[in-house]
Amino acid sequence: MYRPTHDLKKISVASGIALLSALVPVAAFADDTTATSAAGIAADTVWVIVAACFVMFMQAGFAMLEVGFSRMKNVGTVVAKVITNLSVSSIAYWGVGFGLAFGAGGAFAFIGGSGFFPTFSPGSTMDLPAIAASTVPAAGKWFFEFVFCAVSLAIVWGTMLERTKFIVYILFGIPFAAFIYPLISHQLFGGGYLMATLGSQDFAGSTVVHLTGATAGLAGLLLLGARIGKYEKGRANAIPGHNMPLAQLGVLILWFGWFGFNPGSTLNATNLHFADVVVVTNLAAAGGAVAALVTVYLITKTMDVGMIGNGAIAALVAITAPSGYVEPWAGIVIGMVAGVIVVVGVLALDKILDDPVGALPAHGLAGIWGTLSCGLFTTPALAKFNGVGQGGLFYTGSFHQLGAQAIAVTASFVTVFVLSYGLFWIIKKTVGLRVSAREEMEGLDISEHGMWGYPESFMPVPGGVYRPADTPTVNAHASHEPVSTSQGVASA
Amino acid sequence: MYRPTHDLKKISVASGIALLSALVPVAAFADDTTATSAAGIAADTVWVIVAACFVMFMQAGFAMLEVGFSRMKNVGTVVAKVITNLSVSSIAYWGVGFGLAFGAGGAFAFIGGSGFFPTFSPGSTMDLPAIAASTVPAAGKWFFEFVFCAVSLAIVWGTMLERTKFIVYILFGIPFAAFIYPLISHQLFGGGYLMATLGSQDFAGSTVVHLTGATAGLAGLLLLGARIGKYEKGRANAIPGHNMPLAQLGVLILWFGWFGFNPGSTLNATNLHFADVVVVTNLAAAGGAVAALVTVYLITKTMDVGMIGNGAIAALVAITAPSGYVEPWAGIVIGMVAGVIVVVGVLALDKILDDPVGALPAHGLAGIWGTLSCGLFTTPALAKFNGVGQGGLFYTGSFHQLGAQAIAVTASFVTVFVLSYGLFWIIKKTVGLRVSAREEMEGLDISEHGMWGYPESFMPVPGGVYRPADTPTVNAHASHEPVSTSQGVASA
Amino acid sequence: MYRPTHDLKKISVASGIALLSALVPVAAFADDTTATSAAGIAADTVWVIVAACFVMFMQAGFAMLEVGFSRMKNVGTVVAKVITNLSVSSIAYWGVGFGLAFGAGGAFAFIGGSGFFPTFSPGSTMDLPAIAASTVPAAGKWFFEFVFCAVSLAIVWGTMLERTKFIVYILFGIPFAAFIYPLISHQLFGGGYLMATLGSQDFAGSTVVHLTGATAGLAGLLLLGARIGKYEKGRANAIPGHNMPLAQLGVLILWFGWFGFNPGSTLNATNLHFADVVVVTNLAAAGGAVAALVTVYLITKTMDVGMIGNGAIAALVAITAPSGYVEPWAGIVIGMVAGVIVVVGVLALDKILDDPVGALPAHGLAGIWGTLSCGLFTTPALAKFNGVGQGGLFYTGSFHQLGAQAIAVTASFVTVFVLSYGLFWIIKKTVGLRVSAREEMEGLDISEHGMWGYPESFMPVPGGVYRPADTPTVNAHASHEPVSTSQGVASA
Amino acid sequence: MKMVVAIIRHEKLQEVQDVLDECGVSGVTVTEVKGCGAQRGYTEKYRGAAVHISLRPRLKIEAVMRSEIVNTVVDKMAVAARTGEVGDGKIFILPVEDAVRIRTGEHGAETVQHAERAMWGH
Amino acid sequence: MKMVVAIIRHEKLQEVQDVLDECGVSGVTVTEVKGCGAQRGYTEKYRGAAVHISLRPRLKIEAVMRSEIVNTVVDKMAVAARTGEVGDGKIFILPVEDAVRIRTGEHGAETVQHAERAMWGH
Amino acid sequence: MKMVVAIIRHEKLQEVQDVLDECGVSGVTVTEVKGCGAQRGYTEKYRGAAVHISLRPRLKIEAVMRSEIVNTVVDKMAVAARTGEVGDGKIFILPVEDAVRIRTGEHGAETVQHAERAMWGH
Ligand SMILES: Nc1ncnc2c1ncn2[C@@H]1O[C@H](COP(=O)(O)OP(=O)(O)O)[C@@H](O)[C@H]1O
Ligand SMILES: Nc1ncnc2c1ncn2[C@@H]1O[C@H](COP(=O)(O)OP(=O)(O)O)[C@@H](O)[C@H]1O
Ligand SMILES: Nc1ncnc2c1ncn2[C@@H]1O[C@H](COP(=O)(O)OP(=O)(O)O)[C@@H](O)[C@H]1O
Repeated sequence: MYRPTHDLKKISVASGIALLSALVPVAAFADDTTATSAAGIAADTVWVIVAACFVMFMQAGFAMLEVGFSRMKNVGTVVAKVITNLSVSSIAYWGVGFGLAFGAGGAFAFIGGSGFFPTFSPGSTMDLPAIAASTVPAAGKWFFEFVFCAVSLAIVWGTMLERTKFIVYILFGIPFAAFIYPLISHQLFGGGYLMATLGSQDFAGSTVVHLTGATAGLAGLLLLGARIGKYEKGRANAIPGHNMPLAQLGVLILWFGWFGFNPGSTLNATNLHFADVVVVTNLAAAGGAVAALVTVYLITKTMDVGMIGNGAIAALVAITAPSGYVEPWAGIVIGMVAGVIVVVGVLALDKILDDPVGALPAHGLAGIWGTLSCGLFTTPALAKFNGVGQGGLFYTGSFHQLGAQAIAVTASFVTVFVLSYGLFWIIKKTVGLRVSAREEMEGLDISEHGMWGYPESFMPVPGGVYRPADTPTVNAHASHEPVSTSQGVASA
Repeated sequence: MYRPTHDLKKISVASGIALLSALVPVAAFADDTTATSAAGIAADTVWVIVAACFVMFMQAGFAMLEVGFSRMKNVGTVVAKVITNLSVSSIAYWGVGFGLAFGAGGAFAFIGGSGFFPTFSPGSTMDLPAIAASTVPAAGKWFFEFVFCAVSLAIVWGTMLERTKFIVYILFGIPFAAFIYPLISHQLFGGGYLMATLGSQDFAGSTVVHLTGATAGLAGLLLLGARIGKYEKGRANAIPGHNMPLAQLGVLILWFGWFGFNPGSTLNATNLHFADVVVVTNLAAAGGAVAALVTVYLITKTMDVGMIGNGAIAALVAITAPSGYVEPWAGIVIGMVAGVIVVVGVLALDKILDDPVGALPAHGLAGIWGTLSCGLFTTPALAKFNGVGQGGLFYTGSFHQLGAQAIAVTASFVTVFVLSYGLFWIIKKTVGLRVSAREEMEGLDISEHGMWGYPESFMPVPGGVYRPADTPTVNAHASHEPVSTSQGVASA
Repeated sequence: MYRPTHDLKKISVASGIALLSALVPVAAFADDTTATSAAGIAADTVWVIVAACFVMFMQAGFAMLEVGFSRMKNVGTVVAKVITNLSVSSIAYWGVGFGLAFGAGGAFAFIGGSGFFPTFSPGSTMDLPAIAASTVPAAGKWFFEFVFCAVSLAIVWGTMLERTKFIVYILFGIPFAAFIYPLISHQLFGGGYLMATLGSQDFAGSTVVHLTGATAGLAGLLLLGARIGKYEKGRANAIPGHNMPLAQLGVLILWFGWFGFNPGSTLNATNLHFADVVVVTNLAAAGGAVAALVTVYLITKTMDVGMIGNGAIAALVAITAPSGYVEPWAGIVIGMVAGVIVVVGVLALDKILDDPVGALPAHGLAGIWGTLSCGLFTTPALAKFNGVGQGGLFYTGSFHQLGAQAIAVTASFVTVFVLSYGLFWIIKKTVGLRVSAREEMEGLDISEHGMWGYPESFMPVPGGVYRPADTPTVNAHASHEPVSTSQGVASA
Repeated sequence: MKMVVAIIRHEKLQEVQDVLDECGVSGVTVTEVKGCGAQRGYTEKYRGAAVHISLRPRLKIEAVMRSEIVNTVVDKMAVAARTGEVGDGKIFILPVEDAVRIRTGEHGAETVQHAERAMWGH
Repeated sequence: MKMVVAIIRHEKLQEVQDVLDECGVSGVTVTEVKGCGAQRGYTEKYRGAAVHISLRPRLKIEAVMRSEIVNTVVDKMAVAARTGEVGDGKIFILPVEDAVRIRTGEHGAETVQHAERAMWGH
Repeated sequence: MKMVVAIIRHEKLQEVQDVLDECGVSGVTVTEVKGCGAQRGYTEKYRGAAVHISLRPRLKIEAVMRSEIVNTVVDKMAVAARTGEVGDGKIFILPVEDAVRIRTGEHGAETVQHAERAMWGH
């Protein structure tokens, strides 16, 4: 792949400069530097937009992962939920969330206060103190930060599959995207107290995105309860999902998306740091999958397919915070520890909490570990480069950064848990969180959406044709079973 | 896609250099400015190529969407069709289509006339008047425009699933990619009369790509007729697709791909406009999904999973034309209206036209709405920035632009309908459009492709092994049912 | 995400200009040209990183392709394998492989010798002679080269599906990524004898990646043997995969990923060559799918869905080596020939070798053809541009380049075959390559991973709940059938 | 009572259900089956290899009814399920000694008949 | 011997299996079926169109047992499978003339009973 | 006439079909079923939890034939379907009172036999 041309150009550039040391009109430079930085800004923006698109695509990953871990009667609702949540959060975050997270003004240490319902024009900027150094125009910054919000919201529901009323996704999703997520995002991305004053490090959101999502999911789960049949006579039954290939396709899509998630968080291409982040992210994921495989095999003597994927996800979650702060070897270690955590976590939590996809261990525990790990593995050089906090214990011998990380985790967890619990509690008391037992048995697709996600797996004549009902309504008898859709949402 | 700003910059660069030719050795600057703009050109090109790849990936989105909305007996033919169409259109568009759409010369107001069977070398350019302002080399422009052609062709077939002879895809696909699509593309992208003289705006192809595809699909559908069993005793039966998760995976892939589709249509990164387009596109899709969900729930009291996805698609289709011309708030409005249109459209059209995926409302009606919406929402500033047409009714109070949009829609619809109807008519009279009733009952996979798309769902012993036939041919009795493949294509 | 460095640069740029209004100090130029090339380097790096991400995503393509061509009882193990292999190869290639392939020193004509366990910092470089001309920082180069290694490893297993012990993937994957692949990679990418001295051309790895993977797969297959039931009374039975839609989704993902694979191999964006490679790659794939469709229809009178996809893949494999050296028309020809080769190859090889996905023809034969085709179609100009070898027979009339290509193919095939056969032989003699007959009948998902990939397709009560066993172990009777997981891996 | 077991084509289900409903049979149980008979299957191609598939998809209808009505019902079913092409299927009549309605625990013939039509699928 | 054919709800499988096991029945064969009866199905929506589905998923349990125990077993099964709501299903009793254990080739009633409990699913 | 109901392993289908064909049985109906018996299932792991699965996949073969040939056929089937391991399955013989060929409406035993071999699957 030798490219002489390229070399030649560089040489002649050099010579050109040599020659210049004579005497030149400013115009040329003014113009030239404009052009120059225009190209640099373009490169930064292309990278950040592309990275944001990768992150947006993670929605497909979450959809496939959740579909795979659901039963066939509950798959349509999963994809409907993903699209609906992505949509409501887009609007809520555009209107309110982004301004609260990044806008100048407000009680800035606590929350941002400008840039609501923003409008953009080519190259237009906004007053976003914490990310002002990035040359990316405001539109690019908005989109990048939005897709993070959407990921965090997607994580919430992994714990609540197969029994949640559809309306809940909307009622919780809007305030989450408009307020709860931005609150945490402001603290660690947007220039809030934790980041600016305390120096807590969270490069791409182990805490901001993942722990926040998992914490809200925990709050919801506690109020929602387990699926029917999950716990009997004090024992946990297994409720296998229906499709490992799609679930693991989801894992691979997420892994791919993470190359936008972490490296894109540089909000910059010209300083080339994003390339390092790519490597660290990949090595961590690798370590996590391997460690999870070994761990689950040692504990259960079986190579659980789902666990291998959980290991990769947990490692990606864990490396999210340190990805811009640590060296490759540390990435592997952080990932491996996350892989062990997720396996042990799933096995332990399954006995008490019905978390179908294992979101609590993968996004919660691993998110905590990842955030804390900055306090151990951050190199002083990268802390300086990023201008946030300082080196970790293993380099500095000081517990300072570890402390800052612990505070960030605790503060975020408590805040999100309290707010989410309150919000879910209100929803529970008003429209209710959960479908009826009969609807849950029948499956959410038929009861909430009026049609199965896999019609031919349930309908009498696969591939057949269905005649419209003579009577638009269900006959008396049938009302026993399955509850017709109208009832299904009546309470909403 | 004319970008005056970009030109201006290049001019000033030039002038800068001009000035310099006084005191300094030209070589140096020539070289230096080369280096400078080289970076800018590289950034533009990287963006356009990446965007084009996202658009190419939309083929996977269409494949999954159509697979999900087909019955299990007709899924293999869908994916075979997508790959085959992508392939024949690649070659047809390379040989002929691109030159007709963008090549200089020809009766240019009507059609382009050069650049057939192009060859490319590093950084090589072609004479493409309408997109000359873009610094992207000819190869990049070709690929970007080609993937649009492939999307338009993919849209055609949504209306014709589950009963069309495979050969038809090829016989129609080649002339469509070589001539029909380029004709419209030339008018609104390539510098034809509608764009250059009339000033009709279609930033990324609500009309050029989507309405064109849907119109051809309508023509084909009228000649093809409904699937067996769809209409009985004057009533429309439901023929549910088999897989909502894959269908909605398709929607998410398309949503992702649209971030190449619309923002890539700037054919430029350095002016940073593409970042704004990303935001507008995303907000519109969000509005469409939400509006469709609400509309379908209000009308049918059920939250139809497919409709939510259709809403997002319709909104993306609608925002395609205005995406480079409108502000975020307008994007939401345009998307929401599209979401309502698609739901009402599907419910209404299903009574008379058997359109399995709802392509007519999602790409046709929404495409018309989107194109017209420029006449309402285009901001004068962006009209000026893009150098096409002027501001919309809500800003200028003038109906002028709305008129220009209406003419573009009408002209395109009529042209494509007439040409496509004629072409399908010829195919019908010669090889025939439709498989036999028996083949349709048996499913296209087995009758046209010799094997089911999901063998284990149809074969006697799932996971089993199949012995080769003692006799290569089917025995007498069997000929009653399913028609052997050879017959299946005999008429071809 | 605060980036002081970046600010500093901007400030100094500004000041640089300020200063200039006087009479310019060299510093300013240094700074300015830094900025200039900084933008160019950023553009190069963004492109290479994005391209590498596309290539990483090909893992999802291979996963879906193999899932689709496997039976339902063997799908979970496929995705588990893909994730596990991606992981172990990440670590092995980071630790050892990359240094052997590209690191300076060592017996360089034979193997590289530095850069093991590399660490990266923003913009940091390494001594990588063969790819020194690329301005991409070392981290970007590592990641790009790694994803190629991962693709090569993924190809190995296509021939060995549905009967291989899971542990084998790990035991073979590590040395393959650490040594076997790097050996070939060094010869044709890394500056080894074949490339540097002999001038053999392999732009993106028809030989390095694809032939290497397929050759290892052949070695493994010979030692592993066919699936139970494949060959009876000297006749080949058909063992259809279960899911054409997923298999062809895989093909579309791979096609998409190839736009990173070939064009990314320029390791450069500023020279704009990558745009040409995109076009050539796409046209070749198109030619391959069309040729395969025609060929399989002529031979078997049926339009086999899988074969159409195989045709596209084979063409992409074939164009990989010449993609940077040939013109569009040649790309179509090369692709078409590959499409014919793969169909004839599959039909012929199926009689003797049980290769479920057709990896041997698609990656092996097509890889050979593609590498040789450089010797026919390479244009002298592009050979010069790339600085490797010379023009092909059709341009130069000389067989020289064709000879160089033939040597490269032969040397690579022999080397990989010998090493892989030896390695698989050792594994066979120690832990064994193959699961027991009973496990193979039961399926690898249940016997190796303890749970089916599609539980509801096998479990008694779809959508049901499963009570934990009263006794953790299997009762006596059951041991007859299916072998419990512990036994399944006992020998490992 | 008798159990009528009918092997029919998918597309005939509704017609057969209608017959049973008219005749006052209380219900129907439908199973997806594969079958071979006079109509011997067909040859497929998989990656070029000709494959002989002996079994084709059919639906099995099981309906238990009072002995009195069985002959009428069977003849009507045969008409309803007929296309006249090989592969139409078979109907078998098996004796049933007793029937129980699980919901109530009632035994006997009245558990397998109903008064007003159910209008299944309408 | 008799063959007991029961159409039950999915969620009752384990209970029914337990009954059969207790009673010493040697095994059970379970089939996924669809059925309609007094409980007539329900209306669905697909893209807005109301669709009437007459058949709903059920499990068919077939167990062959000695004639002596059949009445007890059937009554116990009915209790085990009952929810009291329409749709609980039916149990039918058919005569069986002989049974063979394939593994051994033995004929007769002892092939369909077992001594110690199998504890299926426990 | 008799209906022979056999529960067999998937891999034995072809052999059993061949036996029936040889014996001149007009056709076969095959159903995918799950079963438990002496062979009690097995333990699986799902995310670490041990799960006991009592039922395993089998094929149910239903073939109606003339009473004269039933004993021969059953014995041959038992041999054809045998592996000797627990789980081979059972064969049951049920009386059939009449059979109808839907295509023609004919009744009686000749509807369930055929003259020349069908060579199903060959
Ligand atoms: N003797 C039999 N026992 C059980 N099922 C049978 C028998 N004969 C036919 N069948 C079933 O009836 C179906 C149709 O029978 P077939 O002989 O193919 O058509 P026809 O009844 O029109 O001659 C077969 O697919 C099979 O499922
Ligand atoms: N006469 C019958 N023959 C065969 N199966 C029947 C018959 N009647 C009912 N069934 C089966 O029993 C199931 C439940 O019966 P149904 O009448 O709906 O409820 P219930 O028995 O509580 O009145 C039906 O879905 C059907 O599968
Ligand atoms: N009494 C029975 N009634 C119905 N089916 C039975 C009965 N006993 C066994 N079976 C079926 O036969 C299959 C194999 O029987 P099993 O007892 O496990 O093996 P074997 O017959 O070799 O002892 C079971 O899975 C079940 O489907």
